[in-house]
Amino acid sequence: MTGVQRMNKIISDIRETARQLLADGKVDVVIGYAKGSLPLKATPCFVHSAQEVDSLIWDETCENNLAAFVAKTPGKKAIVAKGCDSRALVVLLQENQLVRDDLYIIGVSCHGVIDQRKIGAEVGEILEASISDGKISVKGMEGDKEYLFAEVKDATCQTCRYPNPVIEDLHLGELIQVSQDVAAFADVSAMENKSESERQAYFKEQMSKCIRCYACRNACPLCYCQECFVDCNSPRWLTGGVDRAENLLFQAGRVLHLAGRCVDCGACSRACPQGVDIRALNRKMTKDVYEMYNHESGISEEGKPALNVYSANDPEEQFLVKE
Amino acid sequence: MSQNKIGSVLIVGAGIAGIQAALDLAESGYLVHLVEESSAIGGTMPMLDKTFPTNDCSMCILSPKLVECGRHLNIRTYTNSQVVKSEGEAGNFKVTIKQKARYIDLEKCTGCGACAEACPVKVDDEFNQGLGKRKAAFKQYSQAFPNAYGIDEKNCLYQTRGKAKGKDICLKCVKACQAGAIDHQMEDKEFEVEVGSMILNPGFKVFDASSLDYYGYGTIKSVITSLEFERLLSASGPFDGHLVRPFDQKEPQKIAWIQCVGSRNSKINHNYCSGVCCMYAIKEAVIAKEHSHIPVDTTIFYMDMRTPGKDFEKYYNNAKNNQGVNFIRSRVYEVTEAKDDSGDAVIRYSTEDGQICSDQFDLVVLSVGLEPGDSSKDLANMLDLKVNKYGFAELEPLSGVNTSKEGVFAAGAFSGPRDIPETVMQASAAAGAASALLSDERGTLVSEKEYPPELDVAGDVIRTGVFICHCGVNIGSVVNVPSVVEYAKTLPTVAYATDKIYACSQDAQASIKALIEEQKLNRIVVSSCSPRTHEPLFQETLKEAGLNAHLFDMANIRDQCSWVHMHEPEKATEKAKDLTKLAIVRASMQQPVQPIFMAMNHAALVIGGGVAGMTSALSLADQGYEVHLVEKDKVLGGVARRFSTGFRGEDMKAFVADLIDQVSNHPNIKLHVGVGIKDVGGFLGSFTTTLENGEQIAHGVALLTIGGQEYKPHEYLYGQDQRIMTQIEMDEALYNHDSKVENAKNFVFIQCVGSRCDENPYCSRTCCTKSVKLALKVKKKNPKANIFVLYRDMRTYGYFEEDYEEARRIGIIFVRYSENAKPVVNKEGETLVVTVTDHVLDRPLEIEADVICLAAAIKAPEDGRKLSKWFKIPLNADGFFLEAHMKLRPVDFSTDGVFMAGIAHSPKNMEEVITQAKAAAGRAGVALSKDQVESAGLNAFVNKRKCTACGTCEAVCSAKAVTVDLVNRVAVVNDALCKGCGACASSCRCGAISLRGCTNEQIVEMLNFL
Amino acid sequence: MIMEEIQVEAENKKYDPKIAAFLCNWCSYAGADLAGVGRIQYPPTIRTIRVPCSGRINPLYILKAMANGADGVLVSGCHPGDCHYISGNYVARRKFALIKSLLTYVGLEEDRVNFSWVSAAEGGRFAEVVKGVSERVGALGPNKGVFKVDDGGATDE
Amino acid sequence: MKISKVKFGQAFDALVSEYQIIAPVSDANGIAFQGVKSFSEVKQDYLNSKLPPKAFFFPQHEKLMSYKKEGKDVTVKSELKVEDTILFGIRPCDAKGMQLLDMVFKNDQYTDPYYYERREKAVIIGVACQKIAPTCFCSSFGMSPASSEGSDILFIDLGDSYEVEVITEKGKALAARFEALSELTADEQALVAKIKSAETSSKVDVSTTTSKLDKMFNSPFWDTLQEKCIGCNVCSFSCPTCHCFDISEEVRKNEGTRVRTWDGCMAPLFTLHGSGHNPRDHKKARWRQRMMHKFNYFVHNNGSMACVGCGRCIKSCPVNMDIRQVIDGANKAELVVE
Repeated sequence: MTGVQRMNKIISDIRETARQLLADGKVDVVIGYAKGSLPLKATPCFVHSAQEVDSLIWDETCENNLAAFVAKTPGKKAIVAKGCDSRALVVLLQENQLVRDDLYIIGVSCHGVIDQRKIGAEVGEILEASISDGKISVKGMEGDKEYLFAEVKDATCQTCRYPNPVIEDLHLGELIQVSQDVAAFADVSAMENKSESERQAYFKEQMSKCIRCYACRNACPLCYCQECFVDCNSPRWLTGGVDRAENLLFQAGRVLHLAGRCVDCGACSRACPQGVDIRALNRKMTKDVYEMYNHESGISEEGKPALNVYSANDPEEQFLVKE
Repeated sequence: MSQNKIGSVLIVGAGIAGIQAALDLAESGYLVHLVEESSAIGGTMPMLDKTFPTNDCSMCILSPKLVECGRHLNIRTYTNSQVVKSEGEAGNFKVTIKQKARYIDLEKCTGCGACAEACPVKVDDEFNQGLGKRKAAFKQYSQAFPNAYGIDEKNCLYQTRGKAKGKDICLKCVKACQAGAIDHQMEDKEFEVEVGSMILNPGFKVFDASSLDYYGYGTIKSVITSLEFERLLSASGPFDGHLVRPFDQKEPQKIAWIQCVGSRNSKINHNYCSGVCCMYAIKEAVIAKEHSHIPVDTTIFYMDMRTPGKDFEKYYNNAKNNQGVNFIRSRVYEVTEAKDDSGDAVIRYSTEDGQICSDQFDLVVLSVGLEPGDSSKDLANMLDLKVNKYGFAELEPLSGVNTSKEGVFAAGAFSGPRDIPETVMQASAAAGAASALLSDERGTLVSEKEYPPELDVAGDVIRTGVFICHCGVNIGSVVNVPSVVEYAKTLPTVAYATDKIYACSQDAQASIKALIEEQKLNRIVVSSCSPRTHEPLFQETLKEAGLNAHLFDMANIRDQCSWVHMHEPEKATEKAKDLTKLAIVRASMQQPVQPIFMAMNHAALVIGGGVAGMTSALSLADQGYEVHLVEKDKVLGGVARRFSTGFRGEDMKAFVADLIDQVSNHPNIKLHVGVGIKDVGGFLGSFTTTLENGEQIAHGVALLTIGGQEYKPHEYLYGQDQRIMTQIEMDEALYNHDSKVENAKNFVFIQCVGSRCDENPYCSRTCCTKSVKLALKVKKKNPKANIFVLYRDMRTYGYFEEDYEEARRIGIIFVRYSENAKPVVNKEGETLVVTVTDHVLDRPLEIEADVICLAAAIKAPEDGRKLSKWFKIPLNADGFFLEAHMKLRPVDFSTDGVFMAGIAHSPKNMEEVITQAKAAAGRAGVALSKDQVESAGLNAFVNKRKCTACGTCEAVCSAKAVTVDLVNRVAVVNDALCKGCGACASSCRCGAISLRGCTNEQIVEMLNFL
Repeated sequence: MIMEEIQVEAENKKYDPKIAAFLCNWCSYAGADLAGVGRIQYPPTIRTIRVPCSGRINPLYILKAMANGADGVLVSGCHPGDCHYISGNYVARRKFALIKSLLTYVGLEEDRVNFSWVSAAEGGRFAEVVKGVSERVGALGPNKGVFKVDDGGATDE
Repeated sequence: MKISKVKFGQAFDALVSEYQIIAPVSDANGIAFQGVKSFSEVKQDYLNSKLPPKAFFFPQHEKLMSYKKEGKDVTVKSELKVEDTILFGIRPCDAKGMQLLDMVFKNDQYTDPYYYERREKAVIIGVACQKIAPTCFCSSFGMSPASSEGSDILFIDLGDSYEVEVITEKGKALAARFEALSELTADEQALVAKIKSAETSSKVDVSTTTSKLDKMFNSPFWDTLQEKCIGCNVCSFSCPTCHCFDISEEVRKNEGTRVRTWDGCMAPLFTLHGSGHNPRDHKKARWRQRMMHKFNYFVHNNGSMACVGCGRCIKSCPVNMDIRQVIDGANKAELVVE
């Protein structure tokens, strides 16, 4: 089978599965992806009846983490889940946000999603695009270009170690082998190795872009608080100010809340309309948690979020005051 | 026994045993008279730096108990006091106490230390083992209770030179004391108390090493005792925890410990093992390494390394394998001073194989043993108690705590050397025993304070009253108190602010009370000393004025300001203003907090009907509580039914039969025998346990006494030949006159079978003694028998050392083998041959054995895991129950209302099992004595609207007080269990759970005012 | 340039930092008391907030303290294993490690936010810790506003 | 008339001393309107800014006043700061957006001084679009890539020069500062005509939308419409006409400020009452509100739709909710007979 055929098979399997589940009354809704209104964009899609299943698609544009919708969607539901979506589902299950019996997970192995921002930066507004066997042809306002998928794979997906769902009721497509047996954090290490002032300058610049629209938070499957600390009136953790110091306070608070839980799906960064490098912060926490506590979030249902547990031997030298 | 029992108990000695017993009894409804010879309570523990095997800071874990004991309404503490006379009988004693003059009025002294500052006399500080100096006006240690100074009349200039002659010599302290607390005319007094029972725990003294001149103690400066070394390590010691040699301040790089100094020595009538020295030496060696800035080489010279306690072996292995402590099995001949003028000491010793060596050390620490204290002997004399040949009290067999006199109980080192947890266990056991004796009189003598009805301040405009204390000159001489007062007046909510010379004085309290009424104050802030010592005092004043005690906060502008910034008065004043401001902010946001009461079911459930379970059940039943005893076996008695005799020769069969008889006939005990447990739910005060037969038992507390199991050896051909048996089997064979043992000539005992190995890394504690006992039994019956005991370390701790010594004396042969050269058992035809390498002869030894007795390990009970899940209690790595605190809460679980005793906690002998069983019953009795489960109320609470039921709070709560209600999707705090640490609140991402008295709002508002 | 640096250094020395100190009630606060009893002198830079346990310290407190212009933060609790509440400081330890790491990562000067374990017996050590922290925070000069927020708006250095 | 870019540049640079000049610049994040000091900083070839220029009159975060209590004395200080401002390079959609905002902040019932005073002192130089993005749909609203509504002066880029069209009196006064204006050549006239007649290729039919919405409050259309919305504020914050705000008090110690901050109707907090009650407690109600406000209520109140077809919300939406499809959906939705 060619890549296109494989993809089409997955799509038809998704549709068939959805049709069956809905027809049998096993679920009330299937949460998957549909073709978006813009080129290279997919959009979350909620299918309520067997008649609508043909709007479901699957390809490299399916970038949203659908786990973000699951807890808020009432009834029994099926969800099309990539590796990262499934990891988020695991954390949500660990944190009592989901009832496993109400959930049917259609697992799909994922080679990664397209970083359309990168393409947009080169070709301008994208007018048309097509994907075929690992190649992406784009027609843009500033010119046309053809890419290999690997060139425009989202940064998150480049270090992904869990392309296959870690929890699922049904698997579609072939399993993907990943070579990394240990998590790679070259991006974080590179930032760590910069000087204090370089790092400060970098995050100042990033934070000055943030407009506090909270798309990052709302796109995150694990930001499900009834009331986010930024919205809390008493105490006021943050003022209403939108400036880089306040924004950093928000982002720092948020990543601390995600520390040991974040599944590194990259939804926050992709959701950000301003291109703030939010993932840089989450990745740092992910690296620390991995290195200090040998913990990766959402890879097994038995696991617990890293900050919910401790060991008497947890490292402490690096943060205790030097005497 | 007297018919007119009295509901109060006299406790002699206020070390950790006395404090624990006093707290247990006072909390269960008895008036306690606590008599302490020295000027402060605490005993030996405050002198120790860290405690094994957890390396806990001794002072840290003790000090909350000191405070609690010190301010308990029903504990009357008499310091500088001794019991001088006693008459009467169990249930009703009249005791005369003599209290020596302190010369400082406890009522007036604020503990400020001005007297000590002014006192010109410097003498050796006993608390620091003479390594430092103190004044004649002194406090033993800074956290001491009473938090008051005293004058040492033997050294005070006025007392020694002035008073008799009527001359006003010195008296600098009188001038220095702004509180007018010093009264040099104070006189000793004698008074009588009536008590129903007595608990004696006068403690121990350490062996005087100078009496053995070959150790050089007292002549060689670099030879010190282990207790002196503790003070060197201690952060509050004479060198502030800086590890140096006392005489030249040199940082030692090479330190040696010599074990058994004054222990295991029959020549000086110290033929017992002090039990604690091996562990403390290892601990000191490890801590020394951690403590020092430079690498330290540590060596321990020992005969047998005796680490048979819970988790001790692990500690020892860690020291040996990971920390690099050297262990040399040896016999030390002498310690001499190095010839090179370095001040060092040289140890001459012989190793196991007979080589004689010597080595030079910067510091030599003598691991001195424990012996009866001087006052112990007087006390035993006065009360006419039986003592053993060493002078320790002799307890009634298999009683754990009973002295030879009815109604008089003992705890701690009074009856022999023991470590802290054993001491604490005995104290709780003694308290339980006293409580059982006096149960009819519970609650008759205790008092409860009454307060005016509480004012409702809800919705009132906040009017904060601020009181800034001068503390004489302590604060006032550094901080500009009036300017702090003026500043306070400008702050939000402050309706009134003033200064006080001593805010804690009686008249100041009266004035605060009056001002609360006059000025309609509804929040109070006191800026003075530490809330840790004084908060309860001021809160008391609030309550007396009708205000809720929590409408209050303190700023510590003395201990944490004026005293530590003495040379920067301006900055100190600024800081005092800021600290006062923060306290005002916090206080203004305080809300009344009411204690929370929950129902208390007064029945106990005991799980496991062995000796531990039956003993606990009886003790609780005698204390007057209904007890359900559940045993899954068809018969009671547990493993003890298979034992013939106890370690002191007691008839175990008769003992167990008697116990079964007692529990079967006790009106308060309901037996559930032959039935297991299906499920457990609930918490302190209201547990419900479902038995396998469907029966449900409601109970307020649970005691887990499920015993252990004998290791089934898969080594040494066990199971392949009837002549190879475990200790229990051999005991049975001897008891039954089995021909296998009756006719045997050659006996080989192999120790550490399944213990101290990879599979079970701990020591099973009892097997060395058991083997020695069995060997003695055989040898005495058949003197011609050849008996070999193959061992790794002979761990005949305590008085069992006598048996070991006797065994060697009468010709039982002890052969040591090492871990990596274990004995080998072969069967050559019908002959059993044991081969072992003898370390002394350094060659293999072959023994033809008629009987091989294997010292099989004691393993954790199988059911531990189930109970662990049901009761939310932890197990240690070896599967034994893990207590709430290894030192101070040895029978409690971290889950309130659940207690443990016996083998399920860790291997131990019968006497120890009984002590622990009584201790568990004592602790359980404290809980059961309450009408209701009460919590202070400074608990976590949940905002249901914000809660997402994520379970983080539940995961981080060590008290198991928070659970998620998945039906209503909200976290629920169990007020009976919540300890108020706030880990849940700081872990809650959505801000749904917070802590009363320390809310996010309060902290953030304080930060806003920073 | 060098002259300027020297001058800046000299000016920084004159300045007294204000450090928010979160101390656990059972160990570090007691250790601070003990320093007082021993009259061990240390700089008057800390403003203590007493909390029941280091486990009570929400990482947001540290951010908030920095946002409110504290020049430094000191958090101190019982040594691991000594926690009055059994495991409060173990739970806190992971949070502390992460927040410290994160703050350093985003460019907050490493010495601004400090963590230590001080026992009830370590009065001298408490003073040493405060001395060390004060010196290092002092050397950094006032809060430069990586997080500092003033009246709802940021102050840039 | 036209002005050469060189001459305009000189005039521009001269005006810097008198005016705060806001113009499009290129930064790491794309195009943004920022204060500039020289014409050379201005980005010439651009589609439109990432965020709308409304923030210059209606900042995302604005101190309204500050106050302080010392002892018994209370001092209150206004925080309004106004400067003469030129906004250069505003696209017709955004200029129109500004006009719509004027209706909100200055009307017969209320005049917001913070908005109004800044708006009064500002001159808008619009620049017509020559490139049209696939998300642009201004032609749906009777506008075009070169329409002049809302601009005081409209420029059309002719390469080396701009065609200058003075629209208002304010524009006239400013245009008087331009020198060396000249007539357009025939080619240029043709180019201008072409640009002026251009339309966006994307268009939605809004002719019946308002009246349809009148009857749609209880339509099932809203039930599923919002399912994929994550409730962020990207659409509101990137919209040139969205104008909802929150006023809060930032109090510390004895002083405080009153601040106004953008708010967005997609967030549940927007309508949360102090009591805990939330009249729009579901995304369904929030999405209905968004649509009603833009295409119905605003029309009834101000006679115009509150959408200018700039397409920013379409581009920025993290889940690709496309307002064109939503309008379309509403147009086609079945009505529920009540």
